Amino acid sequence: MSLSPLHPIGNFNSHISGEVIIDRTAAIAPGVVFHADPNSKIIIAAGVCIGMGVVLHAHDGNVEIETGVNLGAGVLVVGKATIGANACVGAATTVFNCSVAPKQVIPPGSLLGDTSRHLTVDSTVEVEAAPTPPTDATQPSPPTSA
Amino acid sequence: MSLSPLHPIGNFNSHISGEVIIDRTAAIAPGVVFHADPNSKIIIAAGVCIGMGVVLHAHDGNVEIETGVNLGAGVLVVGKATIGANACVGAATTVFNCSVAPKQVIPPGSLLGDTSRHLTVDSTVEVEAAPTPPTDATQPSPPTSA
Amino acid sequence: MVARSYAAPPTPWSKNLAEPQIDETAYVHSFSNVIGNVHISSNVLIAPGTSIRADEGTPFHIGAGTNVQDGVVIHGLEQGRVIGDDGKQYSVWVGKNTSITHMALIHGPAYVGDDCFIGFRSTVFNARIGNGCIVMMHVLIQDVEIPAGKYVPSGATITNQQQADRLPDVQQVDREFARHVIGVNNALRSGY
Repeated sequence: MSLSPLHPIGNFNSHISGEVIIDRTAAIAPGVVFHADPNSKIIIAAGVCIGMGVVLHAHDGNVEIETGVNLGAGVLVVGKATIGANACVGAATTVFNCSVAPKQVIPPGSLLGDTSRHLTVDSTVEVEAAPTPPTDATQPSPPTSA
Repeated sequence: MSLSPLHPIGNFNSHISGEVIIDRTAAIAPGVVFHADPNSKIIIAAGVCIGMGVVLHAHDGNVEIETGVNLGAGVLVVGKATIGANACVGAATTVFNCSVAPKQVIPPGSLLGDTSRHLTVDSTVEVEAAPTPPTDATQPSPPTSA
Repeated sequence: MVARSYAAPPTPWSKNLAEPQIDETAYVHSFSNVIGNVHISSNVLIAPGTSIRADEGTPFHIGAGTNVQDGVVIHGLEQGRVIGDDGKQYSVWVGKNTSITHMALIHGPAYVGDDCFIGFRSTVFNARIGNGCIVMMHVLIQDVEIPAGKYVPSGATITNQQQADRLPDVQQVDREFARHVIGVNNALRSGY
Protein backbone atom coordinates (compact mmCIF):
# COMPACT_ATOMS: atom_id res chain seq x y z
CA MET A 1 0.00 0.00 0.00
CA SER A 2 1.64 3.21 -1.15
CA LEU A 3 1.26 6.53 0.53
CA SER A 4 -1.31 8.54 -1.34
CA PRO A 5 0.11 11.67 -2.91
CA LEU A 6 -0.56 15.11 -1.52
CA HIS A 7 -3.03 17.01 -3.58
CA PRO A 8 -2.25 20.51 -4.68
CA ILE A 9 -4.37 23.07 -2.92
CA GLY A 10 -6.78 24.89 -5.18
CA ASN A 11 -7.43 21.93 -7.38
CA PHE A 12 -11.10 22.33 -7.97
CA ASN A 13 -11.54 18.82 -9.13
CA SER A 14 -12.28 19.47 -12.76
CA HIS A 15 -10.41 18.93 -15.95
CA ILE A 16 -10.38 21.83 -18.36
CA SER A 17 -8.30 21.81 -21.51
CA GLY A 18 -8.22 23.61 -24.84
CA GLU A 19 -9.93 26.93 -25.47
CA VAL A 20 -12.61 27.21 -22.82
CA ILE A 21 -14.29 30.51 -21.95
CA ILE A 22 -16.38 30.54 -18.79
CA ASP A 23 -18.40 33.52 -17.60
CA ARG A 24 -17.58 34.27 -14.00
CA THR A 25 -21.23 34.08 -12.98
CA ALA A 26 -21.56 30.48 -14.15
CA ALA A 27 -21.94 27.90 -11.37
CA ILE A 28 -20.03 24.72 -12.01
CA ALA A 29 -20.09 21.58 -9.86
CA PRO A 30 -16.96 19.56 -9.25
CA GLY A 31 -15.97 16.59 -11.35
CA VAL A 32 -16.59 18.10 -14.78
CA VAL A 33 -14.51 17.66 -17.92
CA PHE A 34 -14.39 20.48 -20.47
CA HIS A 35 -12.22 19.58 -23.41
CA ALA A 36 -11.99 21.66 -26.57
CA ASP A 37 -10.13 20.12 -29.48
CA PRO A 38 -7.79 22.31 -31.51
CA ASN A 39 -9.78 24.85 -33.59
CA SER A 40 -12.83 24.29 -31.41
CA LYS A 41 -14.06 26.27 -28.42
CA ILE A 42 -16.27 25.83 -25.40
CA ILE A 43 -18.16 28.96 -24.39
CA ILE A 44 -20.18 29.10 -21.19
CA ALA A 45 -22.35 32.18 -20.76
CA ALA A 46 -23.62 34.05 -17.73
CA GLY A 47 -25.86 32.41 -15.15
CA VAL A 48 -25.32 28.90 -16.42
CA CYS A 49 -25.52 26.03 -13.89
CA ILE A 50 -23.59 22.87 -14.66
CA GLY A 51 -24.07 19.69 -12.60
CA MET A 52 -21.63 17.15 -11.28
CA GLY A 53 -19.86 14.89 -13.75
CA VAL A 54 -20.80 16.82 -16.88
CA VAL A 55 -18.58 16.20 -19.92
CA LEU A 56 -18.37 18.83 -22.65
CA HIS A 57 -16.19 17.90 -25.61
CA ALA A 58 -16.00 20.39 -28.48
CA HIS A 59 -14.95 18.64 -31.66
CA ASP A 60 -15.09 20.03 -35.20
CA GLY A 61 -16.95 23.09 -33.98
CA ASN A 62 -17.89 24.97 -30.85
CA VAL A 63 -19.93 23.95 -27.84
CA GLU A 64 -21.89 26.98 -26.71
CA ILE A 65 -23.85 26.96 -23.50
CA GLU A 66 -26.01 30.07 -23.60
CA THR A 67 -27.25 32.32 -20.81
CA GLY A 68 -29.21 30.73 -17.99
CA VAL A 69 -28.92 27.14 -19.21
CA ASN A 70 -29.07 24.31 -16.68
CA LEU A 71 -27.28 21.04 -17.34
CA GLY A 72 -28.10 18.21 -14.91
CA ALA A 73 -25.53 15.82 -13.49
CA GLY A 74 -23.75 13.54 -15.92
CA VAL A 75 -24.82 15.34 -19.10
CA LEU A 76 -22.56 14.57 -22.05
CA VAL A 77 -22.28 17.07 -24.93
CA VAL A 78 -20.05 16.04 -27.82
CA GLY A 79 -19.18 17.60 -31.18
CA LYS A 80 -20.61 20.91 -32.30
CA ALA A 81 -23.59 22.01 -30.27
CA THR A 82 -25.45 25.00 -28.95
CA ILE A 83 -27.63 24.73 -25.89
CA GLY A 84 -30.04 27.65 -26.27
CA ALA A 85 -30.68 30.27 -23.61
CA ASN A 86 -32.53 29.07 -20.51
CA ALA A 87 -32.86 25.51 -21.75
CA CYS A 88 -32.90 22.83 -19.10
CA VAL A 89 -31.24 19.51 -19.87
CA GLY A 90 -32.08 16.58 -17.56
CA ALA A 91 -29.42 14.46 -15.88
CA ALA A 92 -27.44 11.86 -17.81
CA THR A 93 -28.61 13.15 -21.19
CA THR A 94 -26.34 12.79 -24.23
CA VAL A 95 -26.33 15.61 -26.79
CA PHE A 96 -24.39 14.41 -29.79
CA ASN A 97 -23.59 16.90 -32.53
CA CYS A 98 -26.86 18.77 -32.35
CA SER A 99 -28.46 21.72 -30.69
CA VAL A 100 -31.16 22.36 -28.16
CA ALA A 101 -33.51 25.28 -28.75
CA PRO A 102 -33.79 28.08 -26.19
CA LYS A 103 -36.13 27.38 -23.25
CA GLN A 104 -36.48 23.75 -24.14
CA VAL A 105 -36.78 21.20 -21.34
CA ILE A 106 -35.13 17.85 -22.08
CA PRO A 107 -36.09 14.84 -19.93
CA PRO A 108 -33.35 13.06 -17.99
CA GLY A 109 -31.62 10.18 -19.74
CA SER A 110 -32.40 11.44 -23.25
CA LEU A 111 -30.31 10.88 -26.32
CA LEU A 112 -30.32 13.73 -28.79
CA GLY A 113 -28.66 14.02 -32.12
CA ASP A 114 -27.11 11.89 -34.74
CA THR A 115 -27.76 8.34 -33.75
CA SER A 116 -26.70 6.69 -36.94
CA ARG A 117 -27.06 3.24 -35.56
CA HIS A 118 -29.34 2.16 -32.76
CA LEU A 119 -28.65 -0.95 -30.82
CA THR A 120 -31.61 -2.54 -29.26
CA VAL A 121 -29.83 -3.30 -26.10
CA ASP A 122 -31.63 -5.95 -24.13
CA SER A 123 -34.93 -4.33 -24.71
CA THR A 124 -36.57 -7.70 -24.24
CA VAL A 125 -35.92 -7.30 -20.60
CA GLU A 126 -38.42 -4.56 -20.35
CA VAL A 127 -41.28 -6.94 -20.57
CA GLU A 128 -41.27 -7.97 -17.00
CA ALA A 129 -40.55 -4.52 -15.88
CA ALA A 130 -43.83 -3.53 -17.40
CA PRO A 131 -45.63 -2.08 -14.39
CA THR A 132 -43.59 1.02 -14.81
CA PRO A 133 -43.78 1.08 -18.58
CA PRO A 134 -40.32 2.21 -19.42
CA THR A 135 -39.81 4.34 -22.38
CA ASP A 136 -37.62 1.91 -24.21
CA ALA A 137 -34.41 2.44 -22.40
CA THR A 138 -32.49 2.58 -25.60
CA GLN A 139 -34.64 5.31 -26.92
CA PRO A 140 -35.32 7.81 -24.24
CA SER A 141 -37.80 10.15 -25.79
CA PRO A 142 -35.68 12.47 -27.78
CA PRO A 143 -37.97 15.43 -27.95
CA THR A 144 -35.83 17.41 -30.27
CA SER A 145 -33.12 16.52 -32.54
CA ALA A 146 -31.34 19.40 -34.05
CA MET B 1 -35.51 -0.28 -17.02
CA SER B 2 -34.95 2.53 -14.62
CA LEU B 3 -31.96 4.74 -15.12
CA SER B 4 -29.88 4.15 -12.06
CA PRO B 5 -28.79 7.27 -10.27
CA LEU B 6 -25.32 8.62 -10.64
CA HIS B 7 -23.54 8.12 -7.40
CA PRO B 8 -21.98 11.19 -6.03
CA ILE B 9 -18.46 10.12 -5.48
CA GLY B 10 -17.17 10.17 -1.95
CA ASN B 11 -13.81 11.48 -2.84
CA PHE B 12 -12.17 12.82 -5.89
CA ASN B 13 -9.12 10.63 -5.78
CA SER B 14 -8.62 8.52 -8.80
CA HIS B 15 -7.25 5.05 -8.41
CA ILE B 16 -5.09 3.53 -11.10
CA SER B 17 -3.44 0.16 -10.77
CA GLY B 18 -1.92 -2.45 -13.03
CA GLU B 19 -0.70 -1.71 -16.53
CA VAL B 20 -2.53 1.41 -17.59
CA ILE B 21 -1.36 3.53 -20.53
CA ILE B 22 -2.94 6.94 -20.90
CA ASP B 23 -2.23 9.31 -23.77
CA ARG B 24 -1.32 12.71 -22.42
CA THR B 25 -4.02 14.40 -24.50
CA ALA B 26 -6.76 12.40 -22.85
CA ALA B 27 -9.07 14.38 -20.54
CA ILE B 28 -9.98 12.47 -17.41
CA ALA B 29 -12.35 13.60 -14.67
CA PRO B 30 -11.58 12.98 -11.01
CA GLY B 31 -12.85 10.00 -9.09
CA VAL B 32 -12.18 7.34 -11.71
CA VAL B 33 -10.98 3.80 -11.03
CA PHE B 34 -8.78 2.11 -13.66
CA HIS B 35 -7.69 -1.37 -12.72
CA ALA B 36 -5.84 -3.78 -15.01
CA ASP B 37 -5.47 -7.33 -13.78
CA PRO B 38 -2.20 -9.13 -14.28
CA ASN B 39 -1.62 -9.91 -17.99
CA SER B 40 -4.25 -7.36 -18.96
CA LYS B 41 -3.87 -3.73 -19.95
CA ILE B 42 -5.89 -0.57 -20.14
CA ILE B 43 -5.00 1.65 -23.07
CA ILE B 44 -6.46 5.12 -23.44
CA ALA B 45 -5.74 6.84 -26.75
CA ALA B 46 -5.41 10.48 -27.76
CA GLY B 47 -8.29 12.92 -27.42
CA VAL B 48 -10.39 10.65 -25.22
CA CYS B 49 -12.74 12.26 -22.65
CA ILE B 50 -13.65 10.25 -19.57
CA GLY B 51 -16.33 11.44 -17.16
CA MET B 52 -16.46 11.39 -13.39
CA GLY B 53 -16.70 8.10 -11.54
CA VAL B 54 -15.92 5.93 -14.56
CA VAL B 55 -14.68 2.42 -13.67
CA LEU B 56 -12.53 0.50 -16.17
CA HIS B 57 -11.51 -3.00 -15.14
CA ALA B 58 -9.47 -5.05 -17.60
CA HIS B 59 -9.62 -8.80 -17.00
CA ASP B 60 -8.54 -11.65 -19.28
CA GLY B 61 -7.75 -9.19 -22.01
CA ASN B 62 -7.32 -5.51 -22.64
CA VAL B 63 -9.66 -2.59 -22.30
CA GLU B 64 -8.89 -0.25 -25.19
CA ILE B 65 -10.42 3.16 -25.41
CA GLU B 66 -9.62 4.38 -28.92
CA THR B 67 -9.00 7.89 -30.23
CA GLY B 68 -11.64 10.50 -29.63
CA VAL B 69 -13.97 8.34 -27.56
CA ASN B 70 -16.26 9.96 -25.00
CA LEU B 71 -17.35 8.06 -21.91
CA GLY B 72 -20.05 9.81 -19.89
CA ALA B 73 -20.08 9.95 -16.11
CA GLY B 74 -20.38 6.66 -14.27
CA VAL B 75 -19.67 4.38 -17.23
CA LEU B 76 -18.49 0.88 -16.25
CA VAL B 77 -16.37 -1.27 -18.56
CA VAL B 78 -15.41 -4.73 -17.27
CA GLY B 79 -13.53 -7.64 -18.86
CA LYS B 80 -12.08 -7.46 -22.36
CA ALA B 81 -13.45 -4.63 -24.43
CA THR B 82 -12.65 -2.15 -27.16
CA ILE B 83 -14.50 1.12 -27.45
CA GLY B 84 -14.00 2.07 -31.10
CA ALA B 85 -12.68 5.42 -32.28
CA ASN B 86 -14.99 8.40 -31.76
CA ALA B 87 -17.71 6.33 -30.16
CA CYS B 88 -19.84 8.13 -27.61
CA VAL B 89 -21.05 6.16 -24.60
CA GLY B 90 -23.85 7.77 -22.57
CA ALA B 91 -23.66 8.23 -18.83
CA ALA B 92 -24.32 5.27 -16.50
CA THR B 93 -23.80 2.67 -19.23
CA THR B 94 -22.35 -0.79 -18.46
CA VAL B 95 -20.15 -2.61 -20.99
CA PHE B 96 -19.39 -6.18 -19.95
CA ASN B 97 -16.93 -8.21 -21.98
CA CYS B 98 -17.94 -6.78 -25.36
CA SER B 99 -16.99 -4.05 -27.74
CA VAL B 100 -18.52 -0.91 -29.14
CA ALA B 101 -17.99 -0.14 -32.84
CA PRO B 102 -16.27 3.06 -33.93
CA LYS B 103 -18.54 6.13 -34.10
CA GLN B 104 -21.35 4.37 -32.35
CA VAL B 105 -23.57 6.40 -30.04
CA ILE B 106 -24.80 4.44 -27.02
CA PRO B 107 -27.77 5.88 -25.12
CA PRO B 108 -27.37 6.69 -21.44
CA GLY B 109 -28.08 3.85 -19.02
CA SER B 110 -27.50 1.07 -21.56
CA LEU B 111 -26.37 -2.43 -20.64
CA LEU B 112 -24.15 -4.09 -23.26
CA GLY B 113 -22.76 -7.61 -23.29
CA ASP B 114 -25.03 -9.07 -20.66
CA THR B 115 -25.42 -12.75 -21.46
CA SER B 116 -27.30 -13.73 -18.34
CA ARG B 117 -30.64 -15.52 -18.51
CA HIS B 118 -33.31 -13.18 -19.73
CA LEU B 119 -36.85 -14.14 -19.12
CA THR B 120 -40.22 -12.69 -18.80
CA VAL B 121 -41.06 -12.99 -15.19
CA ASP B 122 -44.78 -13.74 -15.04
CA SER B 123 -46.04 -10.96 -17.15
CA THR B 124 -49.38 -11.40 -15.42
CA VAL B 125 -47.86 -9.31 -12.75
CA GLU B 126 -48.62 -6.27 -14.80
CA VAL B 127 -52.28 -6.93 -14.52
CA GLU B 128 -52.61 -6.70 -10.83
CA ALA B 129 -49.92 -4.14 -10.58
CA ALA B 130 -52.03 -1.63 -12.36
CA PRO B 131 -55.50 -1.77 -10.80
CA THR B 132 -54.17 -1.22 -7.32
CA PRO B 133 -55.20 -4.42 -5.61
CA PRO B 134 -56.46 -3.36 -2.26
CA THR B 135 -55.11 -6.04 0.06
CA ASP B 136 -52.11 -5.88 2.28
CA ALA B 137 -50.14 -7.50 -0.47
CA THR B 138 -49.58 -4.07 -1.87
CA GLN B 139 -48.31 -3.00 1.48
CA PRO B 140 -44.85 -4.31 1.27
CA SER B 141 -42.15 -2.31 2.95
CA PRO B 142 -41.59 -5.31 5.20
CA PRO B 143 -38.12 -4.52 6.29
CA THR B 144 -38.90 -1.34 8.09
CA SER B 145 -39.66 -2.85 11.40
CA ALA B 146 -38.46 -0.25 13.77
CA MET C 1 -3.78 -3.43 5.67
CA VAL C 2 -4.28 0.04 6.99
CA ALA C 3 -7.78 1.20 6.40
CA ARG C 4 -8.52 4.84 6.14
CA SER C 5 -11.79 5.28 7.92
CA TYR C 6 -13.54 7.96 9.81
CA ALA C 7 -15.91 8.54 12.63
CA ALA C 8 -19.37 9.59 11.56
CA PRO C 9 -19.97 13.29 12.07
CA PRO C 10 -22.19 14.13 15.04
CA THR C 11 -25.78 14.73 13.98
CA PRO C 12 -29.04 15.53 15.77
CA TRP C 13 -29.86 11.82 15.84
CA SER C 14 -26.45 10.46 16.72
CA LYS C 15 -24.24 12.20 19.20
CA ASN C 16 -21.52 9.63 19.46
CA LEU C 17 -18.61 9.48 17.11
CA ALA C 18 -18.95 5.86 16.11
CA GLU C 19 -16.07 4.35 14.25
CA PRO C 20 -16.01 1.31 12.00
CA GLN C 21 -15.10 -2.04 13.51
CA ILE C 22 -13.06 -3.86 10.95
CA ASP C 23 -11.83 -7.42 11.34
CA GLU C 24 -8.09 -7.63 10.92
CA THR C 25 -8.42 -10.15 8.08
CA ALA C 26 -10.64 -7.81 6.09
CA TYR C 27 -9.14 -5.85 3.24
CA VAL C 28 -10.39 -2.31 3.06
CA HIS C 29 -8.78 -0.31 0.30
CA SER C 30 -7.51 3.09 1.28
CA PHE C 31 -9.44 4.77 -1.50
CA SER C 32 -12.72 3.70 -0.05
CA ASN C 33 -14.85 5.73 2.30
CA VAL C 34 -15.91 3.75 5.37
CA ILE C 35 -17.60 6.00 7.88
CA GLY C 36 -19.44 5.48 11.16
CA ASN C 37 -20.81 2.39 12.85
CA VAL C 38 -19.97 -0.28 10.29
CA HIS C 39 -19.08 -3.85 11.33
CA ILE C 40 -16.86 -5.49 8.75
CA SER C 41 -16.28 -9.20 9.33
CA SER C 42 -13.42 -11.51 8.44
CA ASN C 43 -12.09 -11.81 4.91
CA VAL C 44 -14.28 -9.06 3.55
CA LEU C 45 -12.94 -7.19 0.52
CA ILE C 46 -13.79 -3.52 0.15
CA ALA C 47 -12.49 -2.22 -3.19
CA PRO C 48 -11.38 1.31 -4.04
CA GLY C 49 -13.97 3.85 -5.00
CA THR C 50 -16.59 2.46 -2.62
CA SER C 51 -18.55 4.57 -0.19
CA ILE C 52 -19.94 2.94 2.96
CA ARG C 53 -21.32 5.72 5.08
CA ALA C 54 -23.21 4.96 8.26
CA ASP C 55 -23.79 8.63 8.95
CA GLU C 56 -27.58 8.65 8.74
CA GLY C 57 -29.03 5.18 9.03
CA THR C 58 -26.85 3.07 11.28
CA PRO C 59 -25.39 0.52 12.00
CA PHE C 60 -24.26 -1.53 9.00
CA HIS C 61 -23.08 -5.14 9.06
CA ILE C 62 -21.03 -6.82 6.35
CA GLY C 63 -20.65 -10.57 6.83
CA ALA C 64 -17.58 -12.77 6.46
CA GLY C 65 -16.19 -13.45 3.02
CA THR C 66 -18.30 -10.82 1.29
CA ASN C 67 -16.94 -8.71 -1.59
CA VAL C 68 -17.84 -5.09 -2.11
CA GLN C 69 -16.58 -3.93 -5.51
CA ASP C 70 -15.47 -0.70 -7.12
CA GLY C 71 -17.98 2.08 -7.09
CA VAL C 72 -20.47 0.47 -4.69
CA VAL C 73 -22.41 2.79 -2.41
CA ILE C 74 -23.92 1.61 0.89
CA HIS C 75 -25.95 4.17 2.77
CA GLY C 76 -29.13 4.24 4.85
CA LEU C 77 -32.08 6.47 5.60
CA GLU C 78 -32.22 7.87 9.10
CA GLN C 79 -35.39 5.91 9.77
CA GLY C 80 -36.24 2.29 9.11
CA ARG C 81 -34.32 -0.76 10.32
CA VAL C 82 -34.04 -4.41 9.38
CA ILE C 83 -33.51 -7.31 11.76
CA GLY C 84 -30.12 -8.91 11.25
CA ASP C 85 -29.38 -12.59 11.73
CA ASP C 86 -28.24 -11.80 15.26
CA GLY C 87 -31.69 -10.42 16.10
CA LYS C 88 -30.47 -6.86 16.38
CA GLN C 89 -31.56 -3.90 14.35
CA TYR C 90 -29.53 -2.62 11.45
CA SER C 91 -29.91 -0.01 8.78
CA VAL C 92 -28.08 -2.30 6.35
CA TRP C 93 -27.32 -5.97 6.86
CA VAL C 94 -25.26 -7.89 4.31
CA GLY C 95 -24.72 -11.59 5.00
CA LYS C 96 -21.81 -13.93 4.43
CA ASN C 97 -20.13 -14.80 1.12
CA THR C 98 -22.19 -12.33 -0.83
CA SER C 99 -20.93 -10.35 -3.82
CA ILE C 100 -21.95 -6.76 -4.25
CA THR C 101 -20.56 -5.97 -7.70
CA HIS C 102 -19.48 -2.76 -9.38
CA MET C 103 -21.61 0.31 -8.83
CA ALA C 104 -24.43 -1.39 -6.96
CA LEU C 105 -26.37 0.77 -4.49
CA ILE C 106 -27.55 -0.79 -1.22
CA HIS C 107 -29.66 1.79 0.52
CA GLY C 108 -31.03 1.07 3.98
CA PRO C 109 -33.27 -0.07 5.33
CA ALA C 110 -32.03 -3.12 3.46
CA TYR C 111 -31.22 -6.74 4.21
CA VAL C 112 -29.19 -8.89 1.82
CA GLY C 113 -28.75 -12.52 2.89
CA ASP C 114 -25.89 -14.98 2.63
CA ASP C 115 -24.49 -16.24 -0.69
CA CYS C 116 -26.25 -13.57 -2.73
CA PHE C 117 -25.09 -11.91 -5.92
CA ILE C 118 -26.01 -8.31 -6.68
CA GLY C 119 -25.12 -7.43 -10.27
CA PHE C 120 -23.60 -4.33 -11.80
CA ARG C 121 -25.37 -1.07 -11.07
CA SER C 122 -28.37 -2.67 -9.35
CA THR C 123 -30.20 -0.86 -6.57
CA VAL C 124 -31.67 -2.40 -3.39
CA PHE C 125 -33.71 -0.02 -1.27
CA ASN C 126 -36.17 -0.68 1.55
CA ALA C 127 -36.15 -4.39 0.81
CA ARG C 128 -35.12 -7.83 2.05
CA ILE C 129 -33.29 -10.26 -0.22
CA GLY C 130 -33.24 -13.85 1.01
CA ASN C 131 -30.24 -16.16 1.04
CA GLY C 132 -28.86 -17.39 -2.26
CA CYS C 133 -30.64 -14.90 -4.51
CA ILE C 134 -29.08 -13.79 -7.77
CA VAL C 135 -29.92 -10.26 -8.81
CA MET C 136 -28.55 -9.45 -12.25
CA MET C 137 -27.58 -6.08 -13.70
CA HIS C 138 -29.34 -2.71 -13.80
CA VAL C 139 -32.12 -3.95 -11.54
CA LEU C 140 -34.25 -1.92 -9.13
CA ILE C 141 -35.59 -3.70 -6.03
CA GLN C 142 -37.63 -1.53 -3.74
CA ASP C 143 -40.33 -2.02 -1.07
CA VAL C 144 -40.42 -5.82 -1.38
CA GLU C 145 -39.21 -8.99 0.28
CA ILE C 146 -37.60 -11.48 -2.08
CA PRO C 147 -37.75 -15.09 -0.90
CA ALA C 148 -34.55 -17.13 -0.73
CA GLY C 149 -33.12 -18.63 -3.92
CA LYS C 150 -34.83 -16.35 -6.45
CA TYR C 151 -33.45 -15.02 -9.73
CA VAL C 152 -33.99 -11.45 -10.82
CA PRO C 153 -33.13 -10.91 -14.50
CA SER C 154 -31.23 -7.88 -15.77
CA GLY C 155 -33.16 -4.68 -16.15
CA ALA C 156 -36.08 -5.79 -13.98
CA THR C 157 -37.91 -3.33 -11.78
CA ILE C 158 -39.35 -5.19 -8.79
CA THR C 159 -41.38 -2.80 -6.70
CA ASN C 160 -44.42 -4.74 -5.63
CA GLN C 161 -44.71 -7.92 -3.63
CA GLN C 162 -46.63 -9.86 -6.28
CA GLN C 163 -43.73 -9.47 -8.67
CA ALA C 164 -41.33 -10.57 -5.98
CA ASP C 165 -43.38 -13.66 -5.14
CA ARG C 166 -43.47 -14.77 -8.76
CA LEU C 167 -39.79 -14.53 -9.45
CA PRO C 168 -38.27 -17.75 -10.81
CA ASP C 169 -35.85 -19.89 -8.83
CA VAL C 170 -32.15 -19.63 -9.42
CA GLN C 171 -30.93 -22.22 -11.95
CA GLN C 172 -27.53 -23.75 -12.39
CA VAL C 173 -26.88 -21.60 -15.45
CA ASP C 174 -27.46 -18.47 -13.37
CA ARG C 175 -25.01 -19.63 -10.74
CA GLU C 176 -22.46 -20.25 -13.44
CA PHE C 177 -22.90 -16.81 -14.92
CA ALA C 178 -22.67 -15.18 -11.52
CA ARG C 179 -19.54 -17.19 -10.78
CA HIS C 180 -18.12 -15.99 -14.08
CA VAL C 181 -18.71 -12.39 -13.09
CA ILE C 182 -17.41 -12.95 -9.58
CA GLY C 183 -14.38 -14.64 -11.07
CA VAL C 184 -13.63 -11.37 -12.75
CA ASN C 185 -14.01 -9.63 -9.45
CA ASN C 186 -12.03 -12.08 -7.38
CA ALA C 187 -9.05 -11.41 -9.55
CA LEU C 188 -9.13 -8.01 -7.91
CA ARG C 189 -8.08 -9.47 -4.62
CA SER C 190 -4.79 -10.59 -6.09
CA GLY C 191 -4.40 -7.30 -7.90
CA TYR C 192 -4.66 -5.09 -4.85
